[in-house]
Amino acid sequence: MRARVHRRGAWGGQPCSTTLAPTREASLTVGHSGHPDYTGLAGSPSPARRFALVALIVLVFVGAGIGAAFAQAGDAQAGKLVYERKCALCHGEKGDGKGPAAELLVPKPRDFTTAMPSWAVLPEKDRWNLVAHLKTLAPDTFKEAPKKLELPKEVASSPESIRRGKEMYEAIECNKCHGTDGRADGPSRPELKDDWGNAIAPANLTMPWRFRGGSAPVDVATRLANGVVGTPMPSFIDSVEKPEDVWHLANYILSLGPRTLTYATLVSVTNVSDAIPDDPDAAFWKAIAPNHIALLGQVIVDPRNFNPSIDLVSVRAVYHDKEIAFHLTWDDPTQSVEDAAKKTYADAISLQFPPQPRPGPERPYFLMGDASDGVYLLRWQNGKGVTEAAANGPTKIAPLAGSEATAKAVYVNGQYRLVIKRPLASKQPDRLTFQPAVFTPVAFQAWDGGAGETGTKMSLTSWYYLRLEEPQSNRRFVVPPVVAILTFAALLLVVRVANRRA
Amino acid sequence: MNFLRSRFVQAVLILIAAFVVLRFGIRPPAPWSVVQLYMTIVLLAVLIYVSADSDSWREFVHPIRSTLVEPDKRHVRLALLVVVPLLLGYYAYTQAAARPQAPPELRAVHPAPPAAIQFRGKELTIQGLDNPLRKDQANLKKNIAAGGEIYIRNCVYCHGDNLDGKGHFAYGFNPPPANFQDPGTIAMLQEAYLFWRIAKGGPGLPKESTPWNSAMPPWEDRLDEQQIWQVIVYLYDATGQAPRRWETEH
Amino acid sequence: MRVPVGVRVGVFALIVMGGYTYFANSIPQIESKPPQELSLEGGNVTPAQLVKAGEEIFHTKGSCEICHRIGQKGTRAPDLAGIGARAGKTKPGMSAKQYILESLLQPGAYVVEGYPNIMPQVDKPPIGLNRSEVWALTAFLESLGGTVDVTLNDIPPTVGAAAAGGGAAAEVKLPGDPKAGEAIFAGKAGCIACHKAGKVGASPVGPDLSHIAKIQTSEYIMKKILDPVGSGTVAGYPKGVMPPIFGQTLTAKEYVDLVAFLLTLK
Amino acid sequence: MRDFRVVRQAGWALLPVATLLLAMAALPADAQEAAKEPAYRAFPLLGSRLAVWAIAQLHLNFAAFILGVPIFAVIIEIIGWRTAQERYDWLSHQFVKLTFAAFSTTALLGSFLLFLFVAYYPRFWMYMTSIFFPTYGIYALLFFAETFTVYLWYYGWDWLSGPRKWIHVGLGVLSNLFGTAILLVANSWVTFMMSPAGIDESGALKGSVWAAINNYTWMPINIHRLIANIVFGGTIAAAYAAFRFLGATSDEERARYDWMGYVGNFVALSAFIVLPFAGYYLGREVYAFNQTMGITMMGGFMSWLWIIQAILIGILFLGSNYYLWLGMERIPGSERYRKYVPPMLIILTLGFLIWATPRTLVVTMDEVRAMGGTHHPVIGVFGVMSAKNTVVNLMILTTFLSYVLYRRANRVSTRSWAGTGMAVQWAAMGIAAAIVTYYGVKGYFVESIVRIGYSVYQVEAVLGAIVVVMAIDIPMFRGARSTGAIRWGTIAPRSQYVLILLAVTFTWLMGLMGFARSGIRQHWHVYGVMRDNSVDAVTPALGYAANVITIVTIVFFALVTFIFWLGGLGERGQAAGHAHAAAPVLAGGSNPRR
Repeated sequence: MRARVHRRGAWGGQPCSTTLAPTREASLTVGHSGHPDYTGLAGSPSPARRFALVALIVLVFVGAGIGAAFAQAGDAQAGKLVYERKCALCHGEKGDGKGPAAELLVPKPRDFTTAMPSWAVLPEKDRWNLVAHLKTLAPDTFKEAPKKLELPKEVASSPESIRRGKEMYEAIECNKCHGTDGRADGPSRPELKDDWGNAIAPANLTMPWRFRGGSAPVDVATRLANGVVGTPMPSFIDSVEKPEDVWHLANYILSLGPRTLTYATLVSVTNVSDAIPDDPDAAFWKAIAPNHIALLGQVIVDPRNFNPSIDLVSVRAVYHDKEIAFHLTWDDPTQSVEDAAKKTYADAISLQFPPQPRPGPERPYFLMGDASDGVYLLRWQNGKGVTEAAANGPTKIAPLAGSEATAKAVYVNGQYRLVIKRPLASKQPDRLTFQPAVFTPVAFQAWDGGAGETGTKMSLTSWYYLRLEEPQSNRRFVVPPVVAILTFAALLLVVRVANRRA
Repeated sequence: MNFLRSRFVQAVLILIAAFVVLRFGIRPPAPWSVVQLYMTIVLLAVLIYVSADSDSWREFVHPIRSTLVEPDKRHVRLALLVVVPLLLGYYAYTQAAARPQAPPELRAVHPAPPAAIQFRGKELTIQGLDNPLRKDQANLKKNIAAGGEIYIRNCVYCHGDNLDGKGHFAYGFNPPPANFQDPGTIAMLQEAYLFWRIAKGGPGLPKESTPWNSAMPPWEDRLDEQQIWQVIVYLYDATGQAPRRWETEH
Repeated sequence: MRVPVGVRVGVFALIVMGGYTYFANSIPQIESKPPQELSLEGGNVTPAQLVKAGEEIFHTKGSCEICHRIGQKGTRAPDLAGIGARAGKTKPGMSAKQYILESLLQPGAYVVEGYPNIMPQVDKPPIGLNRSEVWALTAFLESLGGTVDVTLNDIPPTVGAAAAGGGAAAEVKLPGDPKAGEAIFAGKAGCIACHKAGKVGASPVGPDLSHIAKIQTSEYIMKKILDPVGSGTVAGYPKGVMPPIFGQTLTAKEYVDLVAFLLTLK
Repeated sequence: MRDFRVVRQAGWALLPVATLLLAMAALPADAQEAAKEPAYRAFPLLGSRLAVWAIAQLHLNFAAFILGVPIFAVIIEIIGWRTAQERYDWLSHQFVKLTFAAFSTTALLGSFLLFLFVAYYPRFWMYMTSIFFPTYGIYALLFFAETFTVYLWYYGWDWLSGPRKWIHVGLGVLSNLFGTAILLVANSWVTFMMSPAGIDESGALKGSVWAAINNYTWMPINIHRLIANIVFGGTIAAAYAAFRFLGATSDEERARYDWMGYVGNFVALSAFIVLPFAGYYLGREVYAFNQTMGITMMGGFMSWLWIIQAILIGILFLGSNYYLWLGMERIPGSERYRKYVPPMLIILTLGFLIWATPRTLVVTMDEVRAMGGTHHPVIGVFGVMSAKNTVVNLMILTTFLSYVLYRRANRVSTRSWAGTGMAVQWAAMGIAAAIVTYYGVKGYFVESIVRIGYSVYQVEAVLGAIVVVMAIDIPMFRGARSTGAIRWGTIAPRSQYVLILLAVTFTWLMGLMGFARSGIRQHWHVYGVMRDNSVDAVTPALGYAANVITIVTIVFFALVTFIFWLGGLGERGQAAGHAHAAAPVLAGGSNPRR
């Protein structure tokens, strides 16, 4: 099946221009019943800014689970009310993307790729009314009915397909923006701008659970075929050798990372008997299950960080009778050190613990403690290595003398992998001694120096628990037989008593 | 079905059915602590059911006693003597070998507010305090709009643009941000309570509400009194909830 | 073998109570600790505790934030960010500690250029910090960029005597001259453009101040003049109309006189 | 012999009074001297707080018992006197005997408590004295009067019988009046600590002491404690009867104690049904006094305490109904009503489930993520006041239905209008249930302040139904045809364990509520006035409180058992010497006519 696509020009992987090519009549019917169909938009070639915005809004709303075939007529007036209540604060009353929230959001409100939530909570009728209202904001654009674009037949994922996809990935230069391994660290990254001139980051393809357009193969293939309106992401349907290559590409992209991710609630530290390797890429580490921890922007203390660069750190931790080691993996699109000229800072990550174990639930304040109740940090900075530090708040970090921690890091294709080691027991009273089978509070902070993150501009977590598994625990071999024997004895007693009474 | 007439069988079936409903019938799954509590109550009720009169109790005890005593049930008895300890032993094994979970936590939903707070060097009495903006009905609309702006600039990241506590940063914080759409949150509280929570944030919580975990910033550093009241009227307006009023007696 | 009734009943009661006790112990245990009250004098206070207490005073009782900000230049008073480092260099021959103490206790002794001499003595009403509080506040200010080296012995024992004796702020007698204040109300400050005060002024733009001393504390009045926005606006009146410039336009004497006048309006 | 015992016992009781007066005299006379006193001393090993807590709790348990039992003892005596039924007089005497045995222990514990306050919390006690000194004298006087009248009441039982019975009944009433007055005085001290009134900012008394006495929570606590004392007395008396029943050797003895247990439980249950309303009134006054205190109590630090309380109350409900159902078995003709048991049990169980649903959940982080917040969208609906008020009213109504069925178990109405009457009764209950449910559901859709008002309608509906049903029931079954006499003593022994369960649960619950009442003051001796600066200023966690309550409850029951055993020794000795006091024959032939 050949898709009927009308496009102008080729993108060839160049950084985007500010003109939009809105002549794509992208609509596709896909034999995949569980998924909604997508209605593309047609309109005049005028790249009006408002049009693009409205088009996007409509696209998103229509995409939000509504069958194109049943496109209902909405009441624009009713939609206006909903719009004013629910949308105008970001998108502005006129739909020009100049709502009060605009200055803080990245990408800006008009671009729906990350900041826009699903509005599936609104009743379907309201959503249709909204669509009708949005169309009135740029009436010229919607004079013509949308035309359809059809995707080629779906190709199931297979090693061959993925291999073909990888070839295509390089051939059409996805890596220029999305990076060799898809971690959004491509060389063009710093130059990317959306259609209105705002800097915009490419998607990290190893995190499909974050794809706003959906992480099903059909969703990815649609993005590839259609591009993402308003962003530097162009349509690739004509760049690939054969149309079905979009499916191979989609399969390849989806092979880069897991479709969904389960975030950890506890950092389990495995007990090992062998020596712990320093090399973060040693096979040893692959055998340890990672704990995925979500990082969020620090928005409490100025300067705040509303758009954190690092949002995930995967932690593997092991210990033996002398040492504890943390293997941390996180994506950072730029490897950077402190450089005043380029306005970049050292990439950094830190693990936070209370300075001493304490009974009860009380802990220091999660944001690096406060004046009277500080925290203990294991802090690694690119170019400086690991330090032990005490903090009494995010701006009051003091390194501790006589650090016993060591670290080794590697940076490959947009990803840091780091091993931090420390003796299990500390001789100093101001540093935590790790004890097995105890729930120890732990928190994380990370800085992407390349994105200007330093000081309180960071991403962080609130408190989690860390627990060292008991060494060679015999409990599971001792407890069950005891329980069984006791039960048996109790039953026997019951039987005997019953018989004596009978 | 004669089989279902047996009190013993009934008791077992009720317990199993209750467990299935409580464990798997409630979506999203009920916390394990609640399931345990419910099952204890159901167990008590079942015991009362089978023993509420003597006939019923005899009927309930009969199969148990006959299994324990009668010579022709010897094999059943022996089988039970083997199977029950094994089952319990296996259960103990699964418990002992299970990967440890983060321990459950308890966090007071509505911590007790102080009688008065210091707001930017000024003492504000919380008890009995009303939102001054409500007196100014003429400008209420304007204040709500202003509150909306403040909300969208400051609060939306955690509490979400639908005010349901599902903002961008909501998924990673523990405790999760409050859901204002839930009738159990702001609808149960006076506006002065919200003022206290907004002004003092996580660090202002009493100990039982784990202030060290809460990511709510103290907004008194950024918003002035009027702005906080504006956000509050916006919250109620946008969710369609009404604030709790102070009781007029006393 | 018959078990005696007493034993059976006893065991039964124990099981019942054991069940309740087990349940109460199985939920996460929370204690309610009393709020920490720092007893500064006589106790062993670490500098960190002192700084924390001082920070609290800075934000609350000290009312410092009405004029001073940390990391933000105020219109009425200097930015205090880095004061701990700067203080040692401001006045020749004075250590940071001495300078900060002087600024708190005799604010008029040295006024940073470009700012009006309006700061009240912190150990006198209406702020009225006691000796320990001055100690903690000094430690906090030192901690902003410097090292905390202040001890209680650095603070004259006479400090805070007025605060300790007076207690309630209601008894404050301000040294201002109400007559002169009335002239300022009508003249230089131009309050009558918006406010009515007894026979003076008539405009309904701002609230009628004819009985202001009856309904407001002297503290509030003093703050409101200097920080009209931060002190809140009376409901029903437009916000942000009252200009926040009086801290700069009025001299300290004029300011005190104006307050004295307003306090006569009962 | 007997006279000697009187003197000895009276000596025991008067000793504490003397101690009390001495202790007061020992207090430093003026403030100058007081300032030199240390604020606290440390009680060896246990610590002062635990010592005071345990002794106060024990004292309170005993005091509740000796104040509660005489109230219904005198009512039963009056019933016996007016109906000339010997067995009521016997029962009343039994109850007073129980009280009497516990009398001196109460006084002893009270004086010990006083000693603890004076010795270990001298500054606190000094302050309380500065406010309440005039009441101390009244207290001592009342105590003396109470002791005197109870002694006369108990020992004058035989002497003041026959035509002089009215004097005897009068003594009983008088002793109750004195007892209640003592309670009111002691409550004023306790409630002043919770919700001080009548003092100026420095904490000194402003006007008369009356303002300090009549503070926010005084009257609600008076009412709550008075009712709770009756419940408590009833359950303890019933548990005593159960204990005697289980150990009885003859059918006659079993019959007698079965009946006594039934009456004790009936008294407890009747008072228990109104207790939640009194508690609600108290809660409201706490909120009215201080919102912070109210939220600390209900939503904050103590929120889980109410879940435990809910479980205990649920068990009391289930247990009471279960006892009634088991009791119907000894009544011929009750088989007619057996079919109502399963539906009633279902209502009670569902009610219990909702009633015990926590609002603040104990959850792991995984569960929080699965729920999408700390609130559960389904369970959260049951955790709020609307749901709980609704189910507790339905549970009360169900319990009342159980009781109505029990009442008519062996009776068939001979009235011509019986059918209509019953229809009206059912309709009254049905309408009440409908009103309760309607307002319960509607409560989710209105704002809080309106919702709070709904609980009043719900309570009124239930009370209204109770009144209507009883107003019809009493004439309807007057002179009814009997299907057979109650076979006292034939009840299943497990029912007696239920009575013990109820007594243990209620005692434990009293301890828990004592902790709640005292704990909401948090780090204050006198809320907002006198801070607790002792090492024990921390309000302990629930687990610790539960441990203390359990230990105190065990000690209480051990003491009670010991005291009853001592009383029994005397009785046995007497029985050997004299002819046994005429115990009424209950088995067979006695069909209670009411």
